[in-house]
Amino acid sequence: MGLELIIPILAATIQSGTPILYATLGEMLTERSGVLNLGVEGMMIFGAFFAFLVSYYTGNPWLAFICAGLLAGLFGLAHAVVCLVFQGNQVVSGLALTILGVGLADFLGTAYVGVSAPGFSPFDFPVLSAIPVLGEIFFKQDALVYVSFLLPFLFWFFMNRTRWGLALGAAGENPAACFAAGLNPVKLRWAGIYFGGVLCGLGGAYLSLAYTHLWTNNMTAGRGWIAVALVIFAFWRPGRAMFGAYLFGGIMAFQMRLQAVGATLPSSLLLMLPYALTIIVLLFSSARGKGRQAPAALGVNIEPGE
Amino acid sequence: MRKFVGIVMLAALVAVAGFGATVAQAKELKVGFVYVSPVGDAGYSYAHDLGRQAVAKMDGVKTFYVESVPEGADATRVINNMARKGYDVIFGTSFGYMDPMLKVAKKFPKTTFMHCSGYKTAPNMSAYFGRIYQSRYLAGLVAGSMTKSNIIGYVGAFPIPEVKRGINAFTLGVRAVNPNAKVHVVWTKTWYDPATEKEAAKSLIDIGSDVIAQHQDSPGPQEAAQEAGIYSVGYNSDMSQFAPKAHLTSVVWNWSAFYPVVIEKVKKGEWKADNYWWGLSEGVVDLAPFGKMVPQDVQDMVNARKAEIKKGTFKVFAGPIKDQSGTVRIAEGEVASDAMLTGMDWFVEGVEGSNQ
Amino acid sequence: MLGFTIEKRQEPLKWGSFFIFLGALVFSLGVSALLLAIQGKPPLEAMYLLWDGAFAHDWALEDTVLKAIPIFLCSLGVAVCFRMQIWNIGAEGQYALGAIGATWVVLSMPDAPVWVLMPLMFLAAATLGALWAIIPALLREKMGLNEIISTLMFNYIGILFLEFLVYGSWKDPASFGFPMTIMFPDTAIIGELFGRIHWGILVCAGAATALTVFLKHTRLGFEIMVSGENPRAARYARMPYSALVVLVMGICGALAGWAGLIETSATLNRLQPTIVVGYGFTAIVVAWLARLRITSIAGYSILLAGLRVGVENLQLELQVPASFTGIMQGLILLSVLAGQFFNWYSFQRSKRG
Amino acid sequence: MAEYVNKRTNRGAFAGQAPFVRLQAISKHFGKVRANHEITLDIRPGMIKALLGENGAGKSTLMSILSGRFQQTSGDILVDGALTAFHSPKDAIKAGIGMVYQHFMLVESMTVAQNVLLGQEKAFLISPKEQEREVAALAEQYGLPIDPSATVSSLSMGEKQRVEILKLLYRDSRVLILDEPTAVLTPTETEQLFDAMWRMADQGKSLVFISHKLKEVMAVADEIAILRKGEVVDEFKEADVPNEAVLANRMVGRDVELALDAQPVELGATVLDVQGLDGDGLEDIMLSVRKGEIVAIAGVAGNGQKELVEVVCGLRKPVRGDVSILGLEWHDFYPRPPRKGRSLAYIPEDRQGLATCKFVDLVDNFLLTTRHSFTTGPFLNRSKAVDTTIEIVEQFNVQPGHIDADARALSGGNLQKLVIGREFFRQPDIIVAENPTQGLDISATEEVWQRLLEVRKRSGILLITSELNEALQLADRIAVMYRGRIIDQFPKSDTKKVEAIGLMMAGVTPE
Repeated sequence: MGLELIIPILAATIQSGTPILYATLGEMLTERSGVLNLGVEGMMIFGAFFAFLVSYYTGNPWLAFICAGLLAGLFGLAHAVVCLVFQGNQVVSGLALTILGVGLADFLGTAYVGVSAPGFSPFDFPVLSAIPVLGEIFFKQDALVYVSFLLPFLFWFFMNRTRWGLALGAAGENPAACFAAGLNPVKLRWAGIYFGGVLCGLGGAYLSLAYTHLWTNNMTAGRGWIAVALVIFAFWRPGRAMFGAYLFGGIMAFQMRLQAVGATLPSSLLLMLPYALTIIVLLFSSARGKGRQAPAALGVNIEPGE
Repeated sequence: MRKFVGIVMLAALVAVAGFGATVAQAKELKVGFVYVSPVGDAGYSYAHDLGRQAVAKMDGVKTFYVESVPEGADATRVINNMARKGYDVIFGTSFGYMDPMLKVAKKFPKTTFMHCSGYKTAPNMSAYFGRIYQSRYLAGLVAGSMTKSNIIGYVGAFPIPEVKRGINAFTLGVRAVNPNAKVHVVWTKTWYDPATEKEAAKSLIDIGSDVIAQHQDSPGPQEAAQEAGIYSVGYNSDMSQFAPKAHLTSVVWNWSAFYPVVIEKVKKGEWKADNYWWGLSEGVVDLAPFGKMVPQDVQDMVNARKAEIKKGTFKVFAGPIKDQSGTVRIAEGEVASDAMLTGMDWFVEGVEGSNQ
Repeated sequence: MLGFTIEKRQEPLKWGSFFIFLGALVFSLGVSALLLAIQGKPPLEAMYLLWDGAFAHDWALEDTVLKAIPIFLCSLGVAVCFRMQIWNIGAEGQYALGAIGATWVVLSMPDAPVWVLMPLMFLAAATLGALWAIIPALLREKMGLNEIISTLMFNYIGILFLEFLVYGSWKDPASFGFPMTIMFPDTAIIGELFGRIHWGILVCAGAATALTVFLKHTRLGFEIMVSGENPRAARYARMPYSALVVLVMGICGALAGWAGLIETSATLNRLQPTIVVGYGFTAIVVAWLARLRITSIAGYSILLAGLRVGVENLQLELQVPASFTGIMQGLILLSVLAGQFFNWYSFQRSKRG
Repeated sequence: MAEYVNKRTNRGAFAGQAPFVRLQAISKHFGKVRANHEITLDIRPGMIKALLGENGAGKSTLMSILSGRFQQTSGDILVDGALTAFHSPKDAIKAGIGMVYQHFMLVESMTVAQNVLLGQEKAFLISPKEQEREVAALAEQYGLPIDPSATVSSLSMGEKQRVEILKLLYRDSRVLILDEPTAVLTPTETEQLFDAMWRMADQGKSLVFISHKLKEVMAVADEIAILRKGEVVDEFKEADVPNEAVLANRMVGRDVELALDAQPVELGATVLDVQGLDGDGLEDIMLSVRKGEIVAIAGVAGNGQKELVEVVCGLRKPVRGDVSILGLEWHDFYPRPPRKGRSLAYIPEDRQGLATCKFVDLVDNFLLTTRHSFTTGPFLNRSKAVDTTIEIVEQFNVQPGHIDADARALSGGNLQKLVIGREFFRQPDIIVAENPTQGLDISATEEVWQRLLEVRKRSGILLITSELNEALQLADRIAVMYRGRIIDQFPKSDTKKVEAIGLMMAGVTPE
């Protein structure tokens, strides 16, 4: 394979990794606040649908992008109600959120399948796109990709250099300590769930605004679950999340092109690659072991009156 | 009360006497459709649903449908329920409904069953389909004339005969005008997934394709072609709105040329079990209007071939046709039988890619 | 302050879970009715049609029960795993592997007599299903791999593997290239028992009885209970925790495998990719609604199967999209989760406002 | 044991000042349990107030109310004479009241500075360097040496405690409540803590020192209040503090005679032999226990005792070295489930989390380690187990004795008795008891000690304790652990070494 094929693969890698990156950071934020939310897939599809809907009616993709995030966050708050107010099981509640989100988006969205709405298209980033090879790969993308380049850094900065970020992290590590320090860990977790949901919704919005300008049910196709896996792979660190997301973007882009050049492997086997890779990658990272541990209070509800 | 009933009965008697024939038919005909995917998919089921809507406009006919019915046990149940509810005609629009429908057809001999894309029939069950491959061949002629790189990408849904037949016809069309061109195939294993299908198209573009064709319901590949500044061929309905600059033409279904005809036959009692395989000549399949970039001479050539097909003087799968390995599958002077087309599981020469 | 404080109950509310479920059901029906009303569909009629299509006639009940069989088997297995706090959401893939196992036996010895074929089919389905669950269990215990992720990925891989076989070497040459195996011989088909109900229902009864005895009256069952209540205590008492994880996952895989076998053999009579329709996920909903109790699982399986069947009636009469099932399932599960709070807590009007 | 010298310099300056905080008739009920009843207490500036009482006397509850974690059922809190209500720790912190909990409230993955400033950051954006400088200055001022950039998880218990205190000082707390602060400290660290306390008091802070250790209370406190069964039974000023015996008497409510009859019994076979155990923080451990003796491992918690116990009890694989139990190699002994006879019994410190299941009834909790004695084929004979549980509950005086109640209904002492009864039922040859009386009241402690001494006749006991007194009461031999090593082992009769245990616990090897 020559450079002329590798560059498009890498550029496609960035593009298919981007929705996963948004969602991974979203789930990471929620988990850092101590809540496991398996509803990523549901929130993504919810975001994808509302992004499309808003763009379809207003013709303004930026407005659509923002609305998708805000609404997906609101939808994710169902998880907060169940787990933070009513002490429900976080694993099952997240699953329920996914089932509900996929159903709801499908139910509301049937009428919008087959029409297209304005969205984001790739453009050459001034100056930087002129860099040979790297410019071709990184700076001939759409606006949402450029935004996503900044996200991991912003995430790190928020968690380590702002007082809200530190407080949020404390709610995930030790809610009792957080409480004793005069903070309200339950409120912090509400915030963690909401803003995590916002990011997941943005990831979904990417699919219906930039990746394509179309909507269909189930268009997230398991990306939300890969995001959940990537949070573990990334050891809850945003930089590694970026690496992981592009790894998956790469494998997705790669298996299609393998078919295109005429590989005679059955397509079923090629389509298995991303899922098999998830397991292999997680095994690899857990075998190395010494990574950062999960937030100490992840998945543990804060009981009222304690 | 009794008096009232009496009057009604009297009126009815008069009516029967007066308009005997019409009253016998005034009973509303209930027609059910079973779809494999959501009707909103703008694709295959949507095309059928347009046909259903044409039926719904007919007098004395009421239509119903169930979407997203998985092939198998659920299909049996849904078809069974429709029959039990007294539907007069039931259309099953996916191959996998064949055996379930046959099962139910035996239990409800008075109901008319129509199964799309299969081959089994019964006294009260017909098979029907459209010769979409004829349109595909024509689209292939267009694509073959327009390509410069001699690489054409084809985004395929599932490796099943229906799709492979289309790829073969398309490739025959391409190679008829451009013997050096190759058709590269990528399978997505989806019918409607814009993201995946667009990605598949992009991967074909990356290897140098300058025309993208598709057997997919979503316009994702069209978008990819538009963005890359190359040409595209759509499917199901005219997809020019999604890629005005790229869209050469689309291979389209027109089920409203078929369903009302069947219902009319049922109403008149002329229906009988058969194997309906309609094509260009009956108008069930067609080619969408050409894009502006298609030169007039190409348009003329394609239209001429279309006329020949309609007249029956030209057959798409006429020998000699070789498969990928170079083996002759259809000998010189032979024409592929419908049975062979139904089970077509190999690729013609000029197709690059896995056939599963 | 809201004027309320939350008090923890000393004992869980009597009959609590039943009322909670009723409340959740009413809530979910209410929200879904609202959704329908927004789309301009008559909500009350819709509720009636839902009921009518799922439970109101003999044939409807038959349909519902038929559909409940695979859900019930998967749900039994899921419940056992969840009892041990092993979050196996891979019943879907295990179901697919079970179907593959059974079909493999049929394809390799289509002419074998029924008394050879049937037992071997059950054996193969259980083995492959269990294998598909045991691998994630081992990865969890030996390598520390989160089972939620691994079972989920195994779903995708298993289903694609099924497609690989059916699109590939297992394709029936007479199917005109369509992805399906040959029709099973009569010896490989689970026959009807009464009405359209096949004897797969006896498998359900047998499995449920055996599982109840196993969990309640055997030492291993006791160890599973303890491991679920307190994994640290289980380790303390030197229960073979890892082996138990493998065991419960194996049980779940085998049961889901049987569900795949029954669906393939009894209702489809051949293997097709379309047998995979989300029973594994519905099973999770059922298991949780039943609070992991085997006796309740039967009831909730029928209820959720009825929901799936009834929604088809809704589609026919009101053109409500099929996704309505998902909405109902999600809503019921979320509201039951929230409602279970009242089992252990109560709101008291606070004395100091 | 070292005697403490009170190093306060200007206590006189604070004499007669008005109380800073007054608790007035505070009561607290948890359901039917009455934890505090009509407690009235003054906390004055510049004074160290000791709250003395047994476990369960209500000290921690009272202070949790004062620090805003719980709300009182009735009664008032007056701060500077004004009625104040605390709805959360935030309110208490605002009022200048802070607490160092027994279980540290620290975020392990954050740095010292981040922990100290958590929730108190002045600006939205944070500069770690600035934070660290601030914390370093504060630590300097109060003589609490610490590295502000270190991650908390890497600190020793004493250092973590300093972080907790710094947190309060940073918040300008005027009242610092220390809940059993010395339980996790070495004697040296304890002395450092006391120094810091005196220094803080001299600077005008009010301190509340919660403890049940008489010696420490007498050494450090300016005022002593004794709690019993949720009520204040006595208050003393420093000047009129009576002697230890009287304090003990008031605390327990009867005359205590804790001298036990621990006559040595005849030694039998070696039941536990540890040779050169290494790794997981342990260093070359040599230890053996014979039937008929109690070997106590003394030392401050967190010096490798937990790891050692886990290896011996099969919860952790030995990295290097040999461990043989009842003559079998570790790897041969440990695949086996617990059986009756020829076995090892483990009475862990964590009775609720490790030794029992909270939401399971007493019979099933009894079956936890005895299940193999009630098994026929694959089946479990539960009805037989019910009978045996009833016997054990009676024999070991477990209250309340309803066997179908969940374990969580039992108090710590009763749960411990159930665990001991269960473990003894298997007639083990070796028993590992880990802080078996921690959190128990004196009568329960006495019962547990008696049981251990009795069972010594037929098995060897490895006793792990951070209470020196317990080691001295029960042990035949004592081993002192420090940083994963056994510093020394000696019989209790070696009075010279017994004297030096305190030093050894701090890592000083006597020559």
